[in-house]
Amino acid sequence: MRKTTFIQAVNEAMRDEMRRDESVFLIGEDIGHYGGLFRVTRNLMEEFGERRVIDTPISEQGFMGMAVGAAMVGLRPIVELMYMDFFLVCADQIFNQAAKMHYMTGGLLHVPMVIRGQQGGGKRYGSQHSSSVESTFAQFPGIKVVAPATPYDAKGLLISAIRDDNPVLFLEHKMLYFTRGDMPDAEEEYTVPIGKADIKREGKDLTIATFSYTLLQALEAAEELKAEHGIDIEVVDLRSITPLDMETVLTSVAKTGRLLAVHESQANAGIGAEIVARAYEEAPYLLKAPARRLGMAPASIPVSKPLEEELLPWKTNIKAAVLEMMR
Amino acid sequence: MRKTTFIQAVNEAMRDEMRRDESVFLIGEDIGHYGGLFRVTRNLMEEFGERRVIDTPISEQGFMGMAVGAAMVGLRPIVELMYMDFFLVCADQIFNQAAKMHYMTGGLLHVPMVIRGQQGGGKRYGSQHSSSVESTFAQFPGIKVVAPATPYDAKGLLISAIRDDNPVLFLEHKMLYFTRGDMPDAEEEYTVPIGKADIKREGKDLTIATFSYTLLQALEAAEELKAEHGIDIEVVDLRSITPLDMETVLTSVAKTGRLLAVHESQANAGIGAEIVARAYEEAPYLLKAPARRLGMAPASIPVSKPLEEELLPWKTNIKAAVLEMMR
Amino acid sequence: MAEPSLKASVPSAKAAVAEPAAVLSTEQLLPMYRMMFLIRRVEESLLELAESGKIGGAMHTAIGHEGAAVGMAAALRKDDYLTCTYRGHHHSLARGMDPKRAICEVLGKAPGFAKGKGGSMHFLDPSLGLMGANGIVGAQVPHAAGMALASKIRGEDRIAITFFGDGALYQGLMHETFNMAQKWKLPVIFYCENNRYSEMTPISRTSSVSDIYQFVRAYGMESVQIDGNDVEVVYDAISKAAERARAGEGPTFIEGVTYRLAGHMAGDLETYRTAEEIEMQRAYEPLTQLHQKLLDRGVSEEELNKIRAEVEEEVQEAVEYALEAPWPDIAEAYTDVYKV
Amino acid sequence: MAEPSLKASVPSAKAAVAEPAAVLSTEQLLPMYRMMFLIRRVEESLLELAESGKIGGAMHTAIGHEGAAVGMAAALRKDDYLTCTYRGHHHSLARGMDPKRAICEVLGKAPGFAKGKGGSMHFLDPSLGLMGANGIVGAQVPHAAGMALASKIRGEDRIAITFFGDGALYQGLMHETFNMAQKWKLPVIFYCENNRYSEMTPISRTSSVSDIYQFVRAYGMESVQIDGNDVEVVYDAISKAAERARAGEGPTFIEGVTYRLAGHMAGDLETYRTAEEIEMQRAYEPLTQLHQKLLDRGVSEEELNKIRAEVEEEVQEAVEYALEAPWPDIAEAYTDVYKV
Ligand SMILES: Cc1ncc(C[n+]2csc(CCOP(=O)(O)OP(=O)(O)O)c2C)c(N)n1
Ligand SMILES: Cc1ncc(C[n+]2csc(CCOP(=O)(O)OP(=O)(O)O)c2C)c(N)n1
Ligand SMILES: [Mg+2]
Ligand SMILES: [Mg+2]
Repeated sequence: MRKTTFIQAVNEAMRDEMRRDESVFLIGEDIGHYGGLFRVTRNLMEEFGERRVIDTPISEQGFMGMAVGAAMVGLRPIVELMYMDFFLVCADQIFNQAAKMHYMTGGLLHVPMVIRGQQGGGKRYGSQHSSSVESTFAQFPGIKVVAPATPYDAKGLLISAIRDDNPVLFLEHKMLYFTRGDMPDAEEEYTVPIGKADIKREGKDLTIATFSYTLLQALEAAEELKAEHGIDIEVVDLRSITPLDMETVLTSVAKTGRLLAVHESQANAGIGAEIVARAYEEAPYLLKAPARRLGMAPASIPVSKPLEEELLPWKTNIKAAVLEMMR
Repeated sequence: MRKTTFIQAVNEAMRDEMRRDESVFLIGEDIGHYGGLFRVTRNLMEEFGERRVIDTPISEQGFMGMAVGAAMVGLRPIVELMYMDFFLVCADQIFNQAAKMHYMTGGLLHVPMVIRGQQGGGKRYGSQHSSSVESTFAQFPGIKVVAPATPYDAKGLLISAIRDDNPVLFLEHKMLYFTRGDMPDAEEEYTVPIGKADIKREGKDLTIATFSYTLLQALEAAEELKAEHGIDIEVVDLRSITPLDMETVLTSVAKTGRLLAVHESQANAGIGAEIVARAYEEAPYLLKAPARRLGMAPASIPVSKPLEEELLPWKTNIKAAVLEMMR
Repeated sequence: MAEPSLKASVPSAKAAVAEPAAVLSTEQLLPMYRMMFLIRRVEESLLELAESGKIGGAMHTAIGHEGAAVGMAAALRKDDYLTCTYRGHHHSLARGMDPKRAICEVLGKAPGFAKGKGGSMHFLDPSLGLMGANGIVGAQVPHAAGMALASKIRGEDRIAITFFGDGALYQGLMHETFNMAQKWKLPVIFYCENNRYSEMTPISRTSSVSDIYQFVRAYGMESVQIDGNDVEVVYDAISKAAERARAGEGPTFIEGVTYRLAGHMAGDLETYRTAEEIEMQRAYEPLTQLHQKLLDRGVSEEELNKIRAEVEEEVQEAVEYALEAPWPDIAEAYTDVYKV
Repeated sequence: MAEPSLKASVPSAKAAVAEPAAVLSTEQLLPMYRMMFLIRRVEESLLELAESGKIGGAMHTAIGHEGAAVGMAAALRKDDYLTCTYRGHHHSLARGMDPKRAICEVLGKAPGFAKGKGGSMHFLDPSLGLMGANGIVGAQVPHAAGMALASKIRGEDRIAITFFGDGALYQGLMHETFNMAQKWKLPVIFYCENNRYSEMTPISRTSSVSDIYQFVRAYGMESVQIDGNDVEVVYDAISKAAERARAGEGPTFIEGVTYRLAGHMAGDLETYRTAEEIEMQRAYEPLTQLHQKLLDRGVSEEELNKIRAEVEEEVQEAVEYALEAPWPDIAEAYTDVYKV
C-alpha cells in the first residue's frame, strides 16, 4: 500500500489508460506544456507527445465539439474543463450532441468520451468559478456522472469512465486535490464500477447519502455528532450520480429509517430532491422521519470567506440538518 | 369578454408594454420582417420599427449577451429563442451572466430582461427541438421562470415579466399556441403576479400540481378519472416555477392528502422532485399517501409519433400515476 | 439597421462561377443526373406527404441544392466522413442511402435507418461515412473537424467534409473550429451552401461580411467561391480540396453559391421573397443546368426521359413502402439512451 | 501541432508602434504617471497579500498593462460604458475607483464596492461607467456591445469600450459580436490587450491568426495595431475610435500590444517563460516609458519621486484600512439574489 494525492490518482488513471489504449487522448486548455492549471495532467505531454495531449485555444465549444466528433468515430477523448462552470459555454455540445447522440441516431452512433475537471466552493473563487454541476448534468439522460471522494475511487472510476462507451462527466472537487489516501501499487490494475455506491461509515440512526467533497464533510460531521450527541450516522458514498445506486441507499435506510441527501450543487431541483423523491417512490415505508436533502443555498458563491462558508452545505450545516431530523 | 389564441395573448402583451414603455425592445431571429417562425411577434416591426424589433443573425451567444448588456444599463430587452432547446448554445450568458449579475455585483447591477419562446413535445420535432427546460432553469437562482397555460395568464404574466427587474424566463408550449381562451377587452390592463399559483379545478381526493401544457392534460385526465373512477382531482396551476408557490400547493394537499407533481421536463432532478422534497420538508403530516412526481421519461424525444406519445407525461401517463396512487 | 434591397442581395448564381469546368465524362455525368433527379423527386414527395399531415416537426428540403451533394459524392471516397445540417437528405441520398429507409425515417417508421427516432433532421448512416445531420445550426462543424483530428491522430488518410449554410457562419463555434482546423492542418473541407437566406431572413440583412469565402482569410485558410449549382464545378473544387487535405496541407473553405427553390421548411409561408425571384433562379438550378449540359454533349432527351421514368417508379415504390411500413415497437422509446 | 519558438512569438512591443505620438501636454501626463504608479503599487501590494494567504481564489494583476487603462481613462468620458476581463483592477482604478474599496473587495471585506461578494474578478462601479469585469473569457464583450446598442436605441452619445485579451479572440461569441456591432454600426470600441499569452500558453501555439488586428477585417471593421505600453499612443487611438463611434461611424478594433510582467494569476509557476524574456520586456513597459518621456520633457526626477512617495503612502493606508475593515454581515450571504 502507498498513499497518493487525489491529483496523482487522476493523473495515474489517464497515464495508465493512455498506455493501454492508443485511442485515448487528452484535449483542453494549458494541459500539455504547462501540465494543467491544477497540474492534473502534468508529465502526460512529455510521455505521450503533442499528438495525444492537445493544448487548445480558449474555444470550449469548438474543442468539445471536436472531441464529440472524434468519439463518434471511435477515439476516446478526455476533455478537461478548467473550471466546471465553463460547461455553460459549451453546453450544446455536451447535452444536445454528446448526450443525445446515441438515442437520436437509433443506436447507430455512440460517444465514448470523458469530460473532467474541478468544481466546487471553499477557495474563494466566487460566483463564476465555484459552481457544482452534478445536478444539472443529472437532468440529461445519455450522459453518466461520477464524483469520487477518495484517491482510490478517483483512479478506479476514471478508468471505468474512460472505458465506458458513453459520455461520462468525471467531477473533481478543488478541495479534494491535495487530500491523500491509500492506493494499491502503481502496477496493480483495478477499476471501480460506475453506478455502485459505497458505505464509507456504518451507523444505525440516520443515513447520509452524499459524494465528492461533502462526503468528507459528512464524515467529520458524523464523528462530531457521535461525540457530542451520541448520534450514529451511516455515510453512503454515492460516487455515481447517474446512474444512481438507490439500492444501496435504501438498504441503508432500511437499517436507519432516516435519510439525508447532501450535495454542493443547488438544492432547488437538485439531485438531493431526486433522492428524496425516489425514496418515497420506491420504499416510503422504510422512513421513520421525513427524508431531507441539503444542497447549496439559493445564491451564487460569493468571494468573501464568511459568506461562502455560510452558504455551503458543509459540516456545520450538515450537523444542523441532522439535529433537526433527530428531534 | 372576447376569446384569443395563446399566440395573440403573448403578442398583445409585448405590444402593450412596448407602447407603454420606450425601454422595451425585442431581439431575436426572424422576429421582425417575418414576424417570428411561430408568428408570435407579427406586426410588431411594423408598429415599432427596426430600432425596437431587431432581426439578428444566428448568434444566440452574441445577442443574448447584448441583451444582458442593454439590460444592465436599464433597457428591457425581450429575447426570443426560436426553440428553447437553443438555450444550451447561449447558456453562459443566461446563467453565469444574467442570473448571477445582481448577486456578484453586490446589488449594484440588475438585469431586467425576458427570455421567451416555445418548447415542448407533441409535434414530432425530435430530440433537439422538443425539450422542456423549466427544471434546468430552476437550478439557477437569480432568474425567475414562468410557464402559463391559458391566454389570460400568458398575457398577464408576460406583462409582469417585462416589468420585473430580474431576468425572467417566459415559457410557451408549442401545443398551446392555437388554444383559445377568454380575455378582458384589449384596452383593459391587467397583470398576473409572478409566483402565485391558481386552482384551475377543485377536487378533494388528490392534488395535481402542474403548469403549461401538462395542465391541460391534467384537466382532461381529471375529467376522465372522475367519469371512469369517481376520483375527484384538484388541479393547481403553478404558473410560476421560480418562485414556487408551495403555499397554494400545500393548502390544496391539506384538503386532499395526496400530491402528484407533473411536468414535461425530465423527471430526474426535476421540479417535480423538488415539489415532493418541499412537501416533506414543509408539511409531511399532510400526506396520506406518498407524494409522487411524473416527468419526461429518461430519453430524449424521438420523432416517431407513437414513441413520442409513449414518453411524454401526458393524459394516459397522468391517469396511470393517479390510479397507482389511489390504490 | 437599414434593410438593403432584397434584389441586390440575390446575385445570380452564374456570377459566382469561379472557373468553367468540363472535368467529367458524359458516362460519369449520367448517373449523377439520375441521382440528382432522384433526390429531387424524393424531396418533392416528402413535401407532399408533409402537406397531407403525415410528417410532423421540421422538415427541410434541399430542392435546388442537389449540385453540392452529387458533386461531393463523386469527388470523395465512400469512407470519408461527412456531417451536415438538418437540410441533409440530399447528401445522404447522394452517398447511397436507400430512399425507402430514408422516407421511413422521415415518417418515423420502423425501417428508418434510425428506427424513426431521428427523423428528417438527423439523417445518417455510418456505413456510408454519413456521420450525422444536425438540428443545431453549426454543431456538426466541429464534429467533422474532430473526425479529421481522429484521422490525423490515427495516421489514416480518411478526410472529413462538413456542410453548413450561410447563416451558420455567425455561430461562434464555426470560428473556433476554423482556427483550430487551420492551426492543426486538419484534413477537413468546410463547404458552405450559400443560398442567401437564413430561414426567412436574407443573409445580407444580418451579415457584415460581403464575401463569405473571404471570411476565413484571417486564419490563412485556403478558400474559394464557386457555382454550387454546377455539379462539375463542385466536383472539381471538392476534389482539389480533398487532395490538399490528404496531402496534409490542411483545410479548405468552399463557398458554393446556390439557391433554395422550396421554402425553408415544409409550411414556410415564403412571404420574404417574390415569385419572380424564385423564377429567375430556376434558370440556374442544378438539375436544369445538368440537363442542358447533357443535351449539349449530345445525350438525347429520350435517354434522359428514360432515366427520369425509372426514378419516378423507384420513388413511387419507396413512398408506398414507407407508408405501409410498421411503426417502431413501443419498447424502442426506452432503448438507446445508453450504449450497453 | 509543432511548437513555434517562444522567442519568435514575443516581438518587442516597440516594433508595434503604429505612429509615434506626442499628443498630451506634460501637465496632462503627470497625473497619468501618478495613476499608473498607483495602479502598479496597489497590484504589487495585492500580490503580497495573496502570498500571505489573505486572498483566495483567482487574482490576476495587470502589471505591465497599465498603459491601456490610463490612456483609456484620459480619452473617454466619465459616463462612457466600460466592461473588461477578470484582469480589471487597472481599468477601475484609472477610472477613479477608490483604492481602499478596491482592496477591501479583493479581500472580501464589507466596504468593498460589492460588499466583498464579487472580489478581484468582478470589479465594477456603475457610477464611474464601470459596468463589470467578468470571470468568463469573452463574456463581457457582447455586454459592451449591448450597452452601445442601448445608446443607439435611446439616441444618446454615450459610447462603450470593452477590454479583452489575445486569448479571448478564440471564443466564438467575440466573432458573433463583431459581426453585429459592425452591421449595426454600434458605438463600441473593442480593445485587445495583446500580452502574447493566454494563461500559460503563448498565443502563437494555438492561434492561426498572425496579425490580431487583421482579425476583424472580414467584417469590414476599422482596426489598428498600436503600442499598448505607450500611454499617449493609447490615448490617441482610443480618442480617434471614440470620435468615430460618437459620429455614428461604428466600432473600431484596437490591438494594443503589451506584456504581462507578473504571472497570469497569483500563484502562477511561470514555467512557460524565461526570466530573460521578462527582463527584455521591462525596457518597454508603460511606467518605464512614461518615466523616461517625462524626464525627456524636462520634468525632474525629484518631482516624480515626490509623486511616487505620495502614492506609496496612499496605498499603504489603503492596505491597512482594508486589513482592518470588517467582514460583511452574514445575512449578506442571502441578499441580492433577486432585485426586489
Ligand atoms: C443554434 C440554432 N439557432 C437557430 C436555429 C433555427 N434555425 C434552423 S435553420 C436556421 C437558418 C439556417 O440558415 P443557413 O445556415 O443559411 O442554412 P439554410 O437553412 O439556408 O440551409 C435557423 C435560424 C437552430 N436550428 N439552431
Ligand atoms: C470560457 C472560459 N474559458 C477559460 C477560462 C480560464 N481562463 C481564464 S483567463 C484565461 C486566459 C485568457 O487569456 P487572454 O484572453 O489572452 O487574457 P490575459 O489573461 O492574457 O489578459 C483562461 C483560459 C475562463 N475564465 N473562461
Ligand atoms: Mg442559407
Ligand atoms: Mg493574453
